Formats: sequence, C-alpha cells, structure tokens
Amino acid sequence: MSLTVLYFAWVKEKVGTGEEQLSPPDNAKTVSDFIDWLETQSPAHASAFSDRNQIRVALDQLHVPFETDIGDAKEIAFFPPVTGGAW
Amino acid sequence: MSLTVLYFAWVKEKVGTGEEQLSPPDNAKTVSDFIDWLETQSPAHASAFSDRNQIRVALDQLHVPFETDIGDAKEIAFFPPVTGGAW
Amino acid sequence: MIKVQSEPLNAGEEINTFLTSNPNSGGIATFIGQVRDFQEQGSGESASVAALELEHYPGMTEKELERISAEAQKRWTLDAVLVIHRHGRMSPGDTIVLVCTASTHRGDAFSACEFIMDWLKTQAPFWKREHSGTDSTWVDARESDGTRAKRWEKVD
Amino acid sequence: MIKVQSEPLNAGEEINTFLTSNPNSGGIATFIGQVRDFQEQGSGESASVAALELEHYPGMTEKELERISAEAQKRWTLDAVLVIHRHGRMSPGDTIVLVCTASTHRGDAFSACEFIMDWLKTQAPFWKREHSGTDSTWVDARESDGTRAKRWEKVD
Repeated sequence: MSLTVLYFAWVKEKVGTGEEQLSPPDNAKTVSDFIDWLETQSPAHASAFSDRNQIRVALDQLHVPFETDIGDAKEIAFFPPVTGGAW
Repeated sequence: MSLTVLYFAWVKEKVGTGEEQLSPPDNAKTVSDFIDWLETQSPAHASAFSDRNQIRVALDQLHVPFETDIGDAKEIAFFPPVTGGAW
Repeated sequence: MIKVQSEPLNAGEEINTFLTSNPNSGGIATFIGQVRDFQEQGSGESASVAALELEHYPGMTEKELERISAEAQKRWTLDAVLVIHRHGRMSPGDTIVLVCTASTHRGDAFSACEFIMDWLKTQAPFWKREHSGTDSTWVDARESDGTRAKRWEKVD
Repeated sequence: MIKVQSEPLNAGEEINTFLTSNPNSGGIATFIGQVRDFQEQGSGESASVAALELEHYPGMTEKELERISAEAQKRWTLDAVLVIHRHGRMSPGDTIVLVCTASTHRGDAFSACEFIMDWLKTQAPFWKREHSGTDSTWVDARESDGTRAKRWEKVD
C-alpha cells in the first residue's frame, strides 16, 4: 500500500524532502509503528523523529494521536506543534 | 444659588425644555430633595418625575445616586436610563 | 482616543489608521455596532426602522468615554484604545460605534474591547429614538445590558 | 467564509465588505493580527525582525479553518463568520490574520471571535519562521496558547 508522506517546517528540513511516496510494511498499523519503521529508512529520518514530543501528525489532513490506526489513509503528515502570530 | 438644570430624551419632552437656570431653596440639599421641589414648579415637571425609577441623575456630568448632596455642583442633569445600539 | 461625531463613521478606514498607528501591537480587537433595518418588539415580531436618532449629553459623553477607556487601560495591558461614537440621525447600515483595542496579547485586547462595550452601553449618556413611518419612540433600556456590565464589577 | 492567501490582506477593506454583506447583524467583533517588527527572546530582550515566513499545509489549512468556523457557528448564534489568513513571506506591519463574526448579540460575536482565534492558534497548520539579518529560526509553540484553547473544551 502506497502512502503520501508529507513533512513541514523543521521536520521537512531534517528529513531533507517535503514529500515522498512510501510503502510501509503490513505490521506498521499505527502512526507510532509507522514512525518506528520510518526511523530505519535513513539517518535523516532517524534524526527528524528523535524527539517525538515535538512531532504532531495528521492523517488525511486531520490531527490524530500517535496510537491511531493508519487504516486506509492516503496521506500522512508530520510537523512541529503549530505556531502563528505572536499576539 | 443658581443651578443649570438639563433634561434629555423623554424627560426633556415632558418638562418641555432642555435647559433651565433654577435657584432651589436652601433646604433642597440632596438630589431627592431637589426633585421634590422641582415637582412643585409646574404640572409638566410633576409629570416628568412621576416615576422616579425611570430617572437617572448626573451632577457636574458624573452619574450619582439620588441621595447625593448637590453641594457646590453647577450642573444637574435628569434623563432616562441610557440606551444605545441593539447589539 | 475618543471621538464623538455626527458625521458618518467609516469603520474600515478608521481601523486601517489605527493599525498603522500601532505597528508594534500584535493583536487588535475591535467591535462595530451598526444600525439594523428592523426593531425587535415584545411579541418577538419586528417592524422596519427608517431611521434612528441618538440624543446625547455633550460634554458628559466624552467624559464618560474617557473614563471607560482609562479604566480599561488600568485593568489590562494595552498599547492603545480608540472609541468613536456617532450621535444624531442615522440610517440602517450606518456604523454607530467602533471600539479598537491594541495589545501584545490577544486576551487583553479581547477583554478590554468587550468591557468597554459593556460599560459604554450602561454608562455613556446616549438615548435612542427609532423612527418608522410617522411613528417615533424612545427605546427602553435593556436589563441584559445591566447584567453584562455587572460582570466587570470589582471588589477592591 | 474562509480565505487562505499569500497576497497582502487589507483589513479595513475586508471589514467594510463584511459589514455591507451583513446589514442586519447589529454587532460585529473582529480580531486582527499583524507582524511586529521585533521578536521576544527568552531573556525578556528583543531582536528586530526583518521578515516573517509562514509555512502552511495547503488543503489541511482550509479544512481546519472551515471546521473551526463551523464549530463556532454551532456554539453561538452567528449571522456570518469570515477568516482570512495569509501565508508565505510577510513584513512588519502586514496583517497576518483577520477574523470577523457577525451577530445580533455582541456577547455571541465576542465569544465566537475569541474562540476562533484560540483554536486557530493551536489547530491551524501554520509554522512561523523569523528572519533577522542572516539569521532564520523556526519559532516554538507557546504553552499559553494551549492553555487558552483548553478553556473552550466541552464535556458533551
């Protein structure tokens, strides 16, 4: 199963790309499992995910917690906690 | 002692004027005393003040309660509770 | 800044001027009150309003608005406050009042703006008369405004 | 209505259009966030900011803003909601975000506007990078934003 994987802000910079198509193994059921597998793909991926407290996830453009099943999602995105204006 | 007396909104319409110079007697110490005396000045005044719950007072342009001493005030104003936009 | 005027009030232009004057305030909260073209009636029905007239107490109006603005600046951390209030005859769609508060923190800007509106509605000496057809009536004060203003009372 | 754009945002013009589109809403609350020309630092000092860049997640940004706007309309009685958010590179003094809420009652307009801002700050996928001189840093999320957003959590 192919998944569009998106990275934003410093997660994108650490991984070295903003988007990739990946086919995770069948045992990567949850977001957490998927990250475990991602970290084995390259030192850049491992570095980007080294502090998971600083990572947020969206599945098909909806915020989800790490324990969520990826299921039939077509798009998964990883990014830092959101930030906006200083007010 | 001469006092500028102002009336606004329907109080003005009932009294029949927006402003008059009056010299209340010495025993009209408080706002309440002053209204008691005002009511004896004409049937229009008496009608304007017949429901005192609907009257608010400002002494020298500051909201005050009825029991306030008029003291050295130069201006006293009578009006309905304030109203503005409908929002 | 306080302005009491009978001239039309262009909310967007005044807001843009306020933004330009306060470039270092990250957050600006504003409230705009406009004349609606109908009037609520006790029965829940409504009648159309052709025009609205706001009588005010010249001199005291400015004093009260200054006092409310100063109180807001005492209670919250604000960079600037702008209150513009019209009086006289207005038509549906006209802006009656504009309040702008500028702050580094949006919480302060929001609270101060709401506070100013609540105090203004119960303290600023304005009286509204609605004209519809040949009819013209003084509008009664609303109890809900008193209740809203009481929320801000402080026990010092 | 939701707009996410890289073009400059003229707050005053957008507000005037919103007012004209909602002539029967007596009360309009708005919030405007603008780029300041300095950056707070941990020590309480500040450094000047030459430009700010907001990266966003195209598609999800619009969805989140729609969701927040719909939630506000569910919780309060509103006639209309407008959210305009810029992304990309901006300069000090530029307006980043504009939220307008229109209602018959000012309490609803104020609460909804503040709610939208609080949710937006923690849910809408924007990430800020500040450029000052040759330096460029991703800004960290603020704990106070999480605290403010939590105030609106409901136990249904």
